[in-house]
This record gives sequence, C-alpha cells and structure tokens, in this order.
Amino acid sequence: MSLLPWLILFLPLAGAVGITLFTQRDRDLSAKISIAAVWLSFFFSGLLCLFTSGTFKDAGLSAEWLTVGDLVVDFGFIIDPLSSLMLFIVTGVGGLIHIYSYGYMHEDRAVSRFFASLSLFTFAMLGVVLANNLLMMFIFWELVGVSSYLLIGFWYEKESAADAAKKAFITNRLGDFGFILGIILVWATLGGLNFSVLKETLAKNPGAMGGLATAAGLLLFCGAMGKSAQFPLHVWLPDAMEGPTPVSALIHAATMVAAGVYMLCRVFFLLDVPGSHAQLGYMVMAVGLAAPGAAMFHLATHAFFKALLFLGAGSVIHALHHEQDIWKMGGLKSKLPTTYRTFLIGTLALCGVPPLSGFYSKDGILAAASPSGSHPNPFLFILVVGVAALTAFYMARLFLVAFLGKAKDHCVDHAHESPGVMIWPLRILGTLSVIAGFMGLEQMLGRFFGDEHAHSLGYIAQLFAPFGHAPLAAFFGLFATVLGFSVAYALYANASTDPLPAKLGFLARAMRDRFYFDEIYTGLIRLTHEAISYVASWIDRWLVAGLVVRGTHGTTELFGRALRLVQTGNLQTYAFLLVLGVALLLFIILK
Amino acid sequence: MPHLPDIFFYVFAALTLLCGFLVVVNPFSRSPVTSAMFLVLTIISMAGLFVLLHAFFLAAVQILVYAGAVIVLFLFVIMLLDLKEEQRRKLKTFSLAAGVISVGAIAGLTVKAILDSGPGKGLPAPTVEGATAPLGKLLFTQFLLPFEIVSVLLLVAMVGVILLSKKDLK
Amino acid sequence: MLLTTLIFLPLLTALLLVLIPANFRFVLRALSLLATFVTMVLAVVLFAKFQPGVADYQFTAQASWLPALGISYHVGVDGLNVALVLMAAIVGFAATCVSWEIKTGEKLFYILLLLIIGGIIGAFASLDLFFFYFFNELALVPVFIMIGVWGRGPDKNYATFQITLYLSLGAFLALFGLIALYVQSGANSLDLVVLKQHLAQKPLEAGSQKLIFPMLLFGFGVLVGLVPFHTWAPLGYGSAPTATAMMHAGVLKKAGLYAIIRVALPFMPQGVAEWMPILAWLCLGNILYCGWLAMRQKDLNLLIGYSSLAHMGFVFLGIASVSLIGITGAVVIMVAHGLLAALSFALSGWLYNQTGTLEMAKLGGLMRKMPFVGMALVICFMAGCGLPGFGNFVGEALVMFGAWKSLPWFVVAAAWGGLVIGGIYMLRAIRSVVHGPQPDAWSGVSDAGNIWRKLPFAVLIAALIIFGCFPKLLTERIKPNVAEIVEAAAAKAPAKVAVTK
Amino acid sequence: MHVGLEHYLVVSALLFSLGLLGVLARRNVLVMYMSLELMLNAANLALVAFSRFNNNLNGQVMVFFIITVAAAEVSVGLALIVALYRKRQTAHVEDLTAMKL
Repeated sequence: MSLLPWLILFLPLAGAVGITLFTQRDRDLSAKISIAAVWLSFFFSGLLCLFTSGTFKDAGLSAEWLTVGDLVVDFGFIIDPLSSLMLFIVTGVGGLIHIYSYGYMHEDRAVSRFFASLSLFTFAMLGVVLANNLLMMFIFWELVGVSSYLLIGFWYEKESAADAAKKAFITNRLGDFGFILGIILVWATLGGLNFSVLKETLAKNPGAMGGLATAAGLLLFCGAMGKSAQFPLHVWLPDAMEGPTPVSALIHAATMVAAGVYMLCRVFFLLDVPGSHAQLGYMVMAVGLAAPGAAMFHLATHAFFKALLFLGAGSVIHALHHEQDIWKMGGLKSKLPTTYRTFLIGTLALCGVPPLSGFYSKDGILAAASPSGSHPNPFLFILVVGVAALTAFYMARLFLVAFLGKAKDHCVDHAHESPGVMIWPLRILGTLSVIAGFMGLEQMLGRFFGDEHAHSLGYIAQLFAPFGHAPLAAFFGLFATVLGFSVAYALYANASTDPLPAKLGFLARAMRDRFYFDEIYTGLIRLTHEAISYVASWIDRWLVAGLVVRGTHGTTELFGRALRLVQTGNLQTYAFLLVLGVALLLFIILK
Repeated sequence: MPHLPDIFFYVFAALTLLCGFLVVVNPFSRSPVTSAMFLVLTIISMAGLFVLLHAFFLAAVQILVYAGAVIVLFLFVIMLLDLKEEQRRKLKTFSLAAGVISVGAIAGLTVKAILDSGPGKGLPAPTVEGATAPLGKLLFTQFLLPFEIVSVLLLVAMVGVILLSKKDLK
Repeated sequence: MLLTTLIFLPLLTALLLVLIPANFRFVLRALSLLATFVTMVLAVVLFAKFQPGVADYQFTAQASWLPALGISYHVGVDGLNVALVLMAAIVGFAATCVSWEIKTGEKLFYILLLLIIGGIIGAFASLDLFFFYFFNELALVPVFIMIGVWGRGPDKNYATFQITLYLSLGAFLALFGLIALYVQSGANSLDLVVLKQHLAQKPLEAGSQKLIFPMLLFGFGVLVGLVPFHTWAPLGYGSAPTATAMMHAGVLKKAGLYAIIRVALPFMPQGVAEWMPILAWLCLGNILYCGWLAMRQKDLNLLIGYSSLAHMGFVFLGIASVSLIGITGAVVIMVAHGLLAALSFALSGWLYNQTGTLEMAKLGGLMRKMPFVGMALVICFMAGCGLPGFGNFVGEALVMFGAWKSLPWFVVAAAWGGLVIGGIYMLRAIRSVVHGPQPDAWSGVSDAGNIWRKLPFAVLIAALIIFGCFPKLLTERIKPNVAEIVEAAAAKAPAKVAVTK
Repeated sequence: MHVGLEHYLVVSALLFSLGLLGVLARRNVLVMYMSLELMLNAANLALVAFSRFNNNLNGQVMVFFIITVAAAEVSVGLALIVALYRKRQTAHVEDLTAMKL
C-alpha cells in the first residue's frame, strides 16, 4: 500500500530516464512510454484514493533523505484530500495532454526529447504535490522550473523560444529566492520542515512564529508568485506561449501555475496568523481571504477548462498549419465541429455560465468576499466582478472572431478536423468542465480545511446551492458574464478587423506592449545587475588585475631592471663584489 | 741559536710566498707559461712546509699530483690553446687597485685575527706523524665511505671530461 | 595498504611511462587510462568500505621517514577526505579520458597528469602535514608546466607566470604558517593525530593563534582564489589545456579548503573567532562580486572560471559559519564542485576543440549538431546554478541552513548570488552557446560520438547526480568529523558578525 | 721566536690572499684557474698545520680528499676552458660576458 505513492511518483521519472537513455531514436516508442507512465500513475492514484479514501499515514511513506545536526529532511509523501485531488489533476489532465501531444507533435523531429521533458515535468509536479516537507517541495519546485524551461525552449533554434525559456527560468528563480529564504526562516524559528511537525508545533504554541510570521509568509508567497505568474513576476507567462501549445496548456492550466496556489494552500496553516492576510489578500485573493478550499476548487475546475481551451486552440492551430492570428480565422465552426463544440464549453465554463463548473468555483470565491461571506471585503468583491466581466468579454471576442462569422483568410479553406488522439482529450475535458461544478469537490475540500458547515447535498440541490447561501454573489457573477458577452457581441459580431485599438488609443498600445513590463524589467536589470557587474568588471580589470597585480609585477620588474645594471656579465666583477662582501663580513665578525 | 727547522720554515715560507706572488703578478712576463712554472715552484716549496709539519705522505702526494699531473695538464692546455693575447692587454689600474685594496683588507683582517687570538698557545707538543701507514689506516676504516665516494667522483670527472672534449659538442 | 596503492599507482605508472618511447602513443594513453581507471575503481572500493558514522581515521598506514623532525609517512581517511579522494580519482580518470586532444608531447603530458593525480590523492590522504604539503606541491608544479607548454590563447605566458607566482606565494605563506605551527606547538611533529592530542592538552597561545591562523587562511585561500587574490584563476583556466583545468579547478583547489578545515579550524579556536568575520565578508566577495564578474564575461572559459570562484564563496561561507551544518555543506560542495568544475572544463574543452573559439557571441545553436554535449552542457550549467538533484544543491542548501543562525544577512546575499545571479549568467551562457539559430560556420562540428568520448562526461554527470540524490552517502561520512572540528573550533567563541538587524 | 701554529696560519692567509688577488686581477682564465689552485693550497697548508699542532690526523685526511677533488676539478675545469675556447676563440674573461642579458 505504501508502495503506491512511490510508484506514482517515480513512474514518470523512469519514463523520462528510459527515453533519454535508450529510446531516443524511436520516436513512437518514446511517446508511448511517456504516455503509459503517466496513465499508470493516474491508475495508481485511483487505486490509492480508492483504498485510502483520501487520507493515509504510514511509516513506509517516508524515508530519511538527509540529516545533519538539527536539520532533518525526509523524502516522504503526504496523502490527504488536497494532494489526492492534485494527483488526479496532474496525472489526469497531464495524461490527456500527453495523449493530445502524441497527435500534435507527431511531425516534430525531436518527439523523444519532448516526451522525456514532459515526463520529467509530470514527475516534478507529482513531487511538489506529494512532498511532505518544505525542502522536498522546494526541490521539486525547482525541477518544475527546469522542466518547464526545457519545454518552453523546446524549439531552441527559434530565438524567441530560447529567450522565453530563459526569461521563464530566471523569473521563477526570483520567486525561488524568496521561497528558500522563507523555508530557512520557518526552519530556524519552528525547528522543523515537515508539514505535520510544523502543524503540531504551531498547534501547541500558536505564537511560535512571533514577529517573523509576516516575513515568512511574504517570502513563501514570493515563491508562489514566481510559479503562478502573479504580478509582478507574471512577465514570463505570455512569452511562455513560445513553447508548443500542449506545453502552454500544461503550464498555464493543468499544473505549473497551479503549483503556486497548491503550495500556498499547503502552507496555509503557517500563514494563518493575524496580520499576514492583509498583504496577501490582494494577490492570491482566495487564499488571502482564508478560503483555501475555494481556491483549490477553482484550481481544479480551472485546470479542466483552461486545459480544454488551450488544447482546443492547439487543435485550431494544428488544423491551420501553425497560423495563430485570430484575425485570419473565422468560420471554423463548420470546419472543425468537435473543436468548436468543446471550445464553446470551455469558454462558457471560464466565463462562469451556470451550470458549468466555472460558475461554481468562481462563486465560491465571490461568496467569501461578498458582504454576507466569511471575509467581507467590498473592494475585492467589486474587483472580482469586474474581472469576471472582462474575462467574459475577451473570451466572447475570441470565440466570435475565430469560430463564427466568415472565413477571413484562405488558409481556413484547407482546414480539417484534428485526428482522434487530439479530439478525445478535448471531449473528456469538456465533459469534466461541465460536471466538475456539482460533483462535490467543494465540500470535500471544505472539510479538509476545517469548515464544519460543509456537508454533502444531493446533486440537484448542489446545482442551485450558490443561489441559496449567497444570492448576491451568484447574481453579481451572472450579471458580469452577461455584460461581458453583450459588449463583445456588439463590437465583434460582424467585425473583420479589430475595432478596439482605434477606440482606446494609447491604452490599446500600452496593452499591446503589456503595459511595458518587459521594458521596465529590462531597465531594472540594466540599472542594477548590469551596472554593478560593469563596475565590478571595471574594478577587477583595472584596479585588481591592473593596478594591484600588474602594479606589483611592474614594481618588481623595475627593481629588476635597476639591479640588472650591476650584472655586467663579467666574472671578475662578480668575484670583486663577492670579495667585498666577504671583507665586510669578516670585518663585522673579527673587528 | 735558531732551531734548524725554524730556519727551514722561514726559507720555505719566503719561497712559497715569493713564487706565489710571481704566479699572480709577474712584472716581467704576462705569459701563462711563466705563471705555471712559478706555480710548480710554489707547490714544491709547500711540499717542503708539509715535510716540516711531518706530513710526509701529503708532501709526496702534493708533488706527485700537483707538480706531476695538475701543472702538466695546465701546461698542456696552454700549449694547446696557444695563448698570447694577454700580453698585449694591459692590466687596468682601477681594477688592480680595487683588487689590491679588498684583498689587502681581507689579508690584514685574517692575519690580525690570527695573531690576536694566538691559536697555538697552550697546545701540547706535536707528536703526530703524517706517515703513510697511519693515514692509510684511517682512510680505510673511519673514512671509507668518503673515500669510495671520492673515487666515484673521479670516475664522473673522467667521463665528464671525455664528454666535454668531444669535437661535436653541442 | 589500499590507500597507499591508490597514491602510488599513478605515480609508479608515471615512472613506467618514462621508460616507454615517446612514439608509442597508443601504449602511453592506454596505460594512463588503465592506471587512472584502476585508481578510480579502488577509490570507489575505499569509499564503499569506509565505515560511516565513525570519527576515527580508517585505512591508516604509517612508515617512519625522518624521526629527528617527527615526520613520517602517515596516510588515512576519515569522513572529511574519503569523499575528496574519491572525487579526485573520478576527475583524474575523466581528465585522462579527455586528453586525446593532446597531439604533441603526449608522453610528458601523461607523465605530468599522472603526477598530478597521484600527488593530489596523496595530499588528501596524508595525515602528516609535511607530506600533505609535499604531495600538494607535487601536484601543483606540473600544472605550471602544462599551462606553459600545452596552453592556448594569446595570454598563455602571462597566465602561466601569474598562476605560478600566485600559487607559489600562497603555498609559501601556508608553509610559513605550518612551520610556525610546528615550532609554536612544541609537539615536534606535524602529524595530525599527534598535534591534536598535544594541542588538546596544551593549546597554542592566543597571540600565536591570531598570527598563524591568517597565514594558513590566506595562504591556502590564495590557492583557492579567495577574493581579492582571485585574478589568476579565470585567466589561468582560460589558458590551460582541458585536463589541467579540470584537475586544478576541480581537485587541486580543494586541497587549500581541506587544509583550512582540517588544520586551521580545530587547532586555533581563538584565531577562528578573530578572523572568521573577515572571511564572511570576503566570501561575499566571492559569491556576489565574482558572480557579477561572470555576468560580464564574453568568453565561456572565463565565465566558468568566475562562476567556480563564486561557488568557492559558498564553501567559505560554510566555513565562516563554524557550524556543523554549514561545514558539512562546505565539504559536500567541495566534492560536488570538483565534479562540476571538471565537467564544465571538459565540455568547454570539447567546444574549443570543435570550434576553435569560446567567445560566446560567435557560438550558438550547437545543440542541433551536438545533442549529447549540448545536453551535458545544459545539465552542467543547471547543476552550476544550484538545481536540486545535483550534489551542489545539497551543499549550498546545507551552507545556507547552517549559516542562517550566525550570519543571516550573508545568507540572504548568498542566496541571491547563487539563485538569481547564478541563474542569470548560466542561462545566458546556455542561450548563447547551444540555443538559438546555428551559424553556418559550425555546420562541420561533431558531437561526442562513440562511447569513449562520452565516457568522461557520463562518469562526471553520474557522480554528480548520485551525490545529489543520495546525499546521505556523503553527509553520514562527513558529519562525525565535522562535529569534532566544530567543537574544537567553537571552543572559545563562535563567530559573530556585528550586523544591524 | 719559536715557529708555531700562528706562523703557518699567517703564511696560509697570505698565500690565500695572493690567490684571491690573482682571481680578481688577472684576465686570463687559465691564470685565474691557477690562482684558484693557490687558494686551495693555502687551505691545505692551514689544515695540515692544524692537524700537526692538534695531534689529530683527520686534518690530513681532509687534505688528501681536497687534493683528489682538486684534481678532478682541474680536469673538468680545463676541459670546459678548452670547449669554451673552441667555441669563442678566446680565453679572456672580458670577452666571456654571455651571462649579461
């Protein structure tokens, strides 16, 4: 039984290693190994869940990895509803993406490398999910970073892809800097790294963290910011689209971005100290609002429909032979019927149309912030409603322009539906997006985070629950969606070019340039590190190597030149000097 | 009435110093041959001093090795090289003066030191005889290892000389 | 006996090579490979047979050599040096493997290389400081010759002079310190065991501790490239032939650190208290300043050189923390960085051989033509910026954990240097060397084709990963000895740096 | 005055100084070499005198060795001079300044 987590974790790694070492040449076999590995993991996750019903503790789940002094690091697993759910998301959604990639990447030269990286990524994500202590989480955290680096930079010969990979990694590194310091701080104050140990310590002595709680929280949060691409470390995410589309789906939706949220939920108890919420609240709203259950719920549904949308987009791109400009599409509804249908489901789910999953999960967050919720916060509430409206607007825009209307370019003419390996993952994800909202996930997570009000309702009751316990939130959510849709329809229903830039002027340009964040970052790095390294280099070249080293060398040589005058090369001069010396010595000794 | 060996000492000492002087600075000749010949004389008169010191074996060795072998070697080389050049060159007064002053200083200091300290005072009457037998006994017992090493040294010198004298020395 | 075999196998093979005519190239190379391979295997056996968790010396052997001065040939391993011996043997084998690039004067080259390998293993294994110094010099001197004869680049001669002078100066200062220790301790011995017993009863006077300690610290520090005595390192490595750079940056440098931990720390607690704060600041110089310097470099070898100096900063930080966790981490880094530096220089040597340049602006897109070397380079640089799964991460994490309690702000800076600055320059290097479009000039380059060419890289990477995934292999052996040393070093006063909180 | 150790030592010192003067003043390598021999002999004389007046034969053994070494030295030295002469066509120290950079 306790063998299962080990198998779940190491199967993908075995796949990655096997592919790298043995099956580089055989592209098809590599892909199959990778897919088999992730689905086996999925299968074992199912078994684990079945046998343990979510929570499991066993000595066989942990092994000592490193012990020096009072630093004890285990290599162990934590099995609870939270990680079980994530196991399913990572292996399930990840597995679908694996299958999808088999079709999508079929033509590529380096399929083996792709699937090896994919398996490595899965391994790393599973590690983050299963880790039972902070340092192990950090280790896999970093591995997620590096495998995403490999995936984003998969087409390394493209300058933009190579740059994007580099950027993603370095930005993540900035977050990790905070993460590791946070870990050290927690270890130094609480004396442990295991989540269970930390929880016990805090339960016994809630004030153990003292004034350092806020600092530790912010530092750990820093790590989540990097991975989840939270402002201001979001800059890498748009560029990460340079990788193959399944990678975008994996990073964006299924897993990597989710890792940040998962981590915050995992260390939630550490942050659950008065005072530290306020800073975090505006950033990872739900966690900040002390509603990690809602956050995880949204994370799960988000994984389904975001993956669905990306894979749908990938299907379109695949059909159009790597044309990515939506203003050259249009009328894809008839050409790609399945993609169209599933994409529609994804869009509606993302926009929060009931009864699709997005509505419920978003409602959970809205409810927490609403005036009648657990943490009333009108400002956040309005913000979330506004964001929901914006989301509805841009998704409707995309959908109207790309799928409906007339074809805007002849490349659409030759489009045909993607093969089955790509379509079936879409169908499965579509189904999940529809039903995830009322399956009871929310209650399960709620119980895990200690909300005693959570209780199971019937499926039908579940459908209408949001309107029951927080009607204000539910109606505001719906209102936002409808508003977004209407505006988009008015603007784009029959447009053949984008009318918005003309209307918004400067703002549109700023948006196109992503509010100049890249420029600001480049400038910041120029100003700090480049400048310092320039100065350091100058000091090293001219002061240390130049003045001091060459100076010493020069002075020595100068003396040498002066002394060389004495060196006439004449034997008798030397002898004479010798004799003078001897005479002097004799005089001193004998005088 | 002076003791006879003392008279011999003064004679030999004077001879040694005089001939030595002529080896180094001969007012009449700059030829290396003359220097070599006076070196022979110096060595022979030194052998006399050795005899006065009862070092009979060494006196013989001195004459045999130095006068018989070393000086012959010198002469041989002089003849071989046909050196005449120095006769045409003058001794530089400056260097000569510098040499004389520094060497004079050393000589003065040492002689003064010897005379001041009086190393011979209070020593028992000399009885030791430097005859062949006791010396040989010593050489083959206590100093056997150095003796062997010196023989190896001679061999090395021989090989070295042969190597150095090869025509196509590079 | 095993240890003595380990030391003298390469040395005797070097002697054997002298007798083989220079044009038997294959025999020369095969013999050197065989000798280093056997050495490596023996070192693995030694490492495996070593009993962890015991603080005593194991596999000891002793032979009297100069009793009048109390000097004897005394070898043995404990947790501190057993992994270093293993690392030296592995790197030695890899360095011999990559030496196929040497085309002239192979005989002398292999002889010198074997001298380096035997010498440095001897230095690590020696328990008598006289022999430690002797073996260390035996390994150092061939380095100068090799850079001078087989070096490359226009600055070869200057580099040779500089490295010779710096290292001789450092070694001289250290020797001075050792002699002072010998005289002042009054133990009439430089044997570590004897010294330890003697000094436990009769510690050195505070005054002489405060003088001898900096001599050892800076003398050995120069050998390691402690800022500001670092300028020889990048230039020297940039000019050195591949195998020499591997051996020196990987292994020889560690002898200095080893001596600081082995001799300076436990015998002079008051010196530690006096000088460790200064070392803490200097190590920041290594981590941050050399990191920034690495960012500016345009030549791959110089970049690796500076980054290796930056890694040394972590070791110094671990030493300066004078804590069990920190110094254990420092020793782990020494082992891991030895493998890593050797790997980096082996790879840059391969690139130089194929392209004839290491200027990063000229390279690019090499991944397509050389997938194996390209991947190894990515792995190597990832390990260099502290990626988990490689030994370096374990060491750096331990150092940061260990130093936190006494030097928190230094840890913050070190983490920044290691994670962020290290990430920036390492990734920039990957980006400009193996990624991006491939210039036409490099269409003729070739990958490490057969198994022999791949072997050195594979061995080094495998070792790095094994130590990274199973750090207990190292830490369990290191811990007991570090605990002793820390106890001795912190006997008087732990290092405290006045930092405004 | 009775002749004692001092007398021999003074003679030895003077002889030594003469040899030194020769080395310093003469320009011919061969003559310089002879002067060196003079200096060696001066040392020999002192040793023999010490040996005699201290009643100890060790000094004479030393002299024996010196003579042997001197013979070896002379042979090698002269061979060197010959080789040098062949190469440079001179035996004059002022012409032999190859040591000057």
